[in-house]
Amino acid sequence: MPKPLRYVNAVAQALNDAMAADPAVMLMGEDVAAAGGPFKATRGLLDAHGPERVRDTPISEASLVGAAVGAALTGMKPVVEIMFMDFVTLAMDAVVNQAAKARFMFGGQCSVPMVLRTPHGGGLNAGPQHSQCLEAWFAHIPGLRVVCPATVADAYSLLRAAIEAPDPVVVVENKALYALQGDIDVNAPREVGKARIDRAGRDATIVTYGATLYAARAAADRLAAEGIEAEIIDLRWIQPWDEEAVFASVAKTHRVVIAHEAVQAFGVGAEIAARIASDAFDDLDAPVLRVGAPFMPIAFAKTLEAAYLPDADRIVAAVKSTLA
Amino acid sequence: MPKPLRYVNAVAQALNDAMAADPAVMLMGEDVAAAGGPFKATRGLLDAHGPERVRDTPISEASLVGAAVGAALTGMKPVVEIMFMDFVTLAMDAVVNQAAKARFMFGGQCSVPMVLRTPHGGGLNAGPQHSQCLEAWFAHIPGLRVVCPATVADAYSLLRAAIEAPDPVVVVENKALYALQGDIDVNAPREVGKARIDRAGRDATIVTYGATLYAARAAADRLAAEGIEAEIIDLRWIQPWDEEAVFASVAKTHRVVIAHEAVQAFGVGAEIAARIASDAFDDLDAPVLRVGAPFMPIAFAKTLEAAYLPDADRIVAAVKSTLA
Amino acid sequence: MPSSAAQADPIPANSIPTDRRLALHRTMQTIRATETTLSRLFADGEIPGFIHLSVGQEAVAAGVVGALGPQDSFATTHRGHGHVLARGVRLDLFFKEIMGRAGGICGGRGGSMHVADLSLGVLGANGIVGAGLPLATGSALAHQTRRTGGVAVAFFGDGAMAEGALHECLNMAALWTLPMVFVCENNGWSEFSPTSTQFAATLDKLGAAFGVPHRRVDGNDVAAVAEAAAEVVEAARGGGPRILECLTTRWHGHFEGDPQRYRNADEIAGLPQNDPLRRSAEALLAAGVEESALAALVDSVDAEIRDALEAARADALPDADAAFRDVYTPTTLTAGA
Amino acid sequence: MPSSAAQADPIPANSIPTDRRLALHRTMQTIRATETTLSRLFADGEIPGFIHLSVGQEAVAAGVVGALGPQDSFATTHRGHGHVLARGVRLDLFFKEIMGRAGGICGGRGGSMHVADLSLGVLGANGIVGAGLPLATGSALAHQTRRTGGVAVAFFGDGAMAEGALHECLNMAALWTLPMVFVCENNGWSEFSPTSTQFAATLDKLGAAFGVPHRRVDGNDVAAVAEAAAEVVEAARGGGPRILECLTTRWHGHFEGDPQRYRNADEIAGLPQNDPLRRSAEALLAAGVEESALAALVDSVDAEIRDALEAARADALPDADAAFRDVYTPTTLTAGA
Ligand SMILES: Cc1ncc(C[n+]2csc(CCOP(=O)(O)OP(=O)(O)O)c2C)c(N)n1
Ligand SMILES: Cc1ncc(C[n+]2csc(CCOP(=O)(O)OP(=O)(O)O)c2C)c(N)n1
Ligand SMILES: [Mg+2]
Ligand SMILES: [Mg+2]
Repeated sequence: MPKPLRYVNAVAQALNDAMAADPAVMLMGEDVAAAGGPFKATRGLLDAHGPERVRDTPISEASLVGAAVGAALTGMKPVVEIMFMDFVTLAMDAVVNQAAKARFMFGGQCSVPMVLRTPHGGGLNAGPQHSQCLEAWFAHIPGLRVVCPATVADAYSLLRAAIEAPDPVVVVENKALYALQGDIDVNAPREVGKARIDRAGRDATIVTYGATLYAARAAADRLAAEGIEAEIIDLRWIQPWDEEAVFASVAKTHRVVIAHEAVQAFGVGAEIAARIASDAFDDLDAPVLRVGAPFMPIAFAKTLEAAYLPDADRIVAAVKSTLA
Repeated sequence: MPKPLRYVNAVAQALNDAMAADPAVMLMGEDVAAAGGPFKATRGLLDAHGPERVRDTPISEASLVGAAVGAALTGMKPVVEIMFMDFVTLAMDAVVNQAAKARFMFGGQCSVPMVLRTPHGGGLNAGPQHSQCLEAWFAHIPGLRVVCPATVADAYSLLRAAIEAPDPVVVVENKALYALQGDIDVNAPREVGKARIDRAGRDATIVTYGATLYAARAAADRLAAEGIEAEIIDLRWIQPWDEEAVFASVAKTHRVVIAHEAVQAFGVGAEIAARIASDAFDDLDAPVLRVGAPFMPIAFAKTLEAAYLPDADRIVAAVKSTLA
Repeated sequence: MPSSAAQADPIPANSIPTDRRLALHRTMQTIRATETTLSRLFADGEIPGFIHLSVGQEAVAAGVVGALGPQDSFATTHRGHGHVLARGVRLDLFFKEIMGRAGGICGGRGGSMHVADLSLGVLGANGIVGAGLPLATGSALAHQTRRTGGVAVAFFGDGAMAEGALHECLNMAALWTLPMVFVCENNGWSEFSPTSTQFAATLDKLGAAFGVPHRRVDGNDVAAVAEAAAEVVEAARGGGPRILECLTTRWHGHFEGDPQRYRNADEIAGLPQNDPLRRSAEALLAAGVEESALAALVDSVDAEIRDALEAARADALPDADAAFRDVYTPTTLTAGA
Repeated sequence: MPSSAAQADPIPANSIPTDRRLALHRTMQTIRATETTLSRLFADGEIPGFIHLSVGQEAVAAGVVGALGPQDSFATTHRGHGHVLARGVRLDLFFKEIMGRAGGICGGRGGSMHVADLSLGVLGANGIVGAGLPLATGSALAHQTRRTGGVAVAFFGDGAMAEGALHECLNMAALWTLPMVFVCENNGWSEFSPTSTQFAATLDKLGAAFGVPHRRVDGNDVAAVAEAAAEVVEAARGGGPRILECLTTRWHGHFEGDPQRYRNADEIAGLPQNDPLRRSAEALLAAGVEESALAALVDSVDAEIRDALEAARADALPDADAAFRDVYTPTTLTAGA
């Protein structure tokens, strides 16, 4: 039995194993090489794979991601790190106008096999420009895939899947999970678009992803104590998301709450809720409820951040309200 | 009676009148001054207001919008033009991390009275990087307001409202509407967040905004010929959107279709649908349906663009399906 | 830090052999005749969307692209027809693309602003000003890391110099000694504005700031461009990035249909005096090429274009379902919807 | 184009009168003592999030901000405490902010990375490297257009030089002759990497490329900074943008808690030899200031900090409902939800 790893080490191991398996894989980012990454997600990789394949870059997010696209079009499989998801605002052209569209707009001549890894999320009092969850932006863009691993096992397997996937993938980690411990299975299937039933239940479905999985688990425990069996779906992939798994669960429970850390309005949960309201309308016995962040920037102060982040209380209340 | 104006001239007149009314209003953008704007939306303004207040800028979208934020924090009310909405990908940091958050994160010390005008939309065969509808991104960001005027009258009044609003507003025009003719009322109320009932009806509600309003009207005409009276709500404001108007209509018709030109998945319609599915669930007699662009980039070729854009056929079909 | 190109011993432009000059001339003629044909087609409503033509700039495309080897790559701009044609894209596939036909090189999905031919290392025209710079930087990085021996070229206009991407990419290319050439097509115009009102720096000084050697050539003298391009491309292959600034002229509007009210009539009238085609033809005649040979070349190019255009007109419009299949690459990884 | 600052006749640094030097010294002492206090508070868990301290860089803040008039404005960086303190932000409001209390200058919503005081023309610290450059450019544009007579300063680090924003803003400032000073705090480090491995150009050459005059000063000599800042700020007021590059030293880690394994022990050990506080104190003593006066100054600053800290500790944590009300400005325009 292997020792449990931290989430951040599972990321490093996925990168290492992917680089060992395929010489086209390379890493680029700010302080990812000599310093082993600002969150240590690339520790040891410079020594293992050398300075050509593990590159410290200047603070030039826009061109860094653009260069990854160019490298991907010239035979490499770059994995770029954007230190905080908030900084991806500087690189949206490269992601959206170049990486996402190249295959389509060039008539299928090429693929753009690149990965953009970036941490989102609060809980560290990192303030309004270092905590945002912007995954809904990417999910809206045809040509991109978006994945958000919530467990240590998925931090490994889904990153391997993202690197192996032929098209650009945005891998959203949650920085509050980096210290989480767990096991990985290097032979686990590497799937795109498959959700995971985290907990089976019959009374209501909680659809979630990322760090909110843990709030959902706490909520389910508390609901169970009151005799309510909630099913938890860890979506994992946001684009494409696993409609089959979600609809199957709703068909069983007839009640659904979608919970995520991102701002609720116009967030990922909106699409899931909208699809349920159109495609599974007849299965519903109650309004489709969402639990997400309120419509305000995330603030620095402890009280404000704590009030902001969706938690088990709000999930419990929402589930009960679907059962009321 | 004033002569009818084109949409693009209504924009120019709103800018002119706002500049005449308030010396703090200034314009910045690529070729907005000497050339009168790439779409002629700023024609005549350089002569009327001089080169300090109407500035041609270099091709530097990121810093151009950032400079507008700095100017807004120093007493000006800048209106910046981004030539195509696709290029706003270069300026997301300034909009999202700076403009949207400054008031909140500085504890309410200041406002950021600026406007970012930009055209979205297809219909001109402008291809995958000159046609995108990205308004859902901005609607997801607390601190921003987003408006999408569909009529000539609104092109004037809502732009005036946006300039008068104390916080940053993204004004999304549709380039296919620039040649549209209509009347303006310079004294019309300048409201934030108010939708407009474009057509009253009792059988189903069509919620729409932007150029898709015209597809909705065509659809409503065809439905009326079959005895189906559709109510059309022109949302106008996407952030904040007029919940009251939408819920009131759904309470009346019990059926709703949301139609827009943007990609359907994770688009603006998802949020509206999700809110209806939660807050107006008991009013619904049918699934909430959406009509938006398919999950692919918009292509250049005529056949491809025509197949891509949501049209009256699809809206008619969706409305009928809610009545089936 | 790359050594200074100024110290390299330039091949004199007039040392280019006549058959090579004839080949360059033919490339330019192909570009000119294609662009002129497109201008007419556009006016006649046979081309959807908008197109930016490179009439007057043919020598840059012929000279620079002609200096590249098969392993090399480049990213171009909204005004990229010439570069793609010079690289030898199949003319029928090119016309079909610009006209939005199913058989276009990009299936009619990209059109003029997105012509690409990955099989030839053409990473695409681009609708985003400046976006080709990082693409080429990354391509050069791949050449270096994969040891392909290739060089990547970024074409960009003088207006694009104002984008931060230039700064960021000059820096990365210099830091990493990338095999890359920055080719500026300086036609003096940034859309409807003279670039002199838009950009305060000069490319030679910017290059000097980053330690990237800069050469400026008469971009309407194809032999001069070819010689300079050969030199900088080979220098970049081993010695790190180079800048080649080509002074040239935009004859048409920014896009077709642009009435160019912002432009001085004298300037427009004077353009033909600096016609790269005429100058090349004169040089060829002086080198002993027969007038009739040049006329035959024109005819032969025209015939090729006629055939390509005919094929394009006969081609079907693209089918939406087929297009949808190229949003993602088919993969054996279990995929969702 | 602005005239070259190199031709200006500099006020010799030693001509600064002693009372002015004492004021500068006091500012530096306030910054040093505040940062040192914050370091301790952070280690003790009294400060949430992360903080970047400017210990070793006090002379830049004191010298540059001291040269500004009341109408001037500036945008600063993630390492911005010193600038804001030098501008005279109320110390209690400052401590409350960094500690996330309700009474903080920003209501505890921004913390260290977003300290702002609009009443003093402080457009905020910034969590986005390079983002202060366009903010200051726009602020300068507003000064120019509104004829306030004000100058806007952009503080940025040496690592930030790699962002395209520097290029774009140098260009806009030069084109429009904006009243703006680009102040680079060059401490040699870009997070955990020496900036020499990250940036291939130098600021003097970049300035020259855009025609923006550049001055480099010993950023640990407060008198030199003050003199140079006075000169460039006044030059910028009428004559367009200037660059002031201050060579300085970062004593602490990139953020508090950074073990700095990437840093040579000798380099760290050598830092105090170039301590701007010690150098300033020595100059004051040489100018006849009594040792006891300096000791009294230290005590008085410490007392101020003690009071501010006490007030901060006594302050409540912020209330979420109150915060929500500042997402938008109340307006009479009919507003939705
Ligand atoms: C990011 C971005 N900004 C603006 C535009 C609109 N635009 C297209 S071409 C152009 C001018 C480019 O000038 P230059 O780089 O000199 O190229 P030229 O047209 O002269 O070949 C502009 C502003 C764009 N396509 N992309
Ligand atoms: C856009 C962006 N990229 C990266 C970061 C992370 N980061 C914060 S400070 C820093 C280094 C900045 O170096 P420098 O500009 O020299 O400032 P210093 O820390 O030395 O004061 C980096 C990379 C960031 N905050 N914003
Ligand atoms: Mg040009
Ligand atoms: Mg530094």
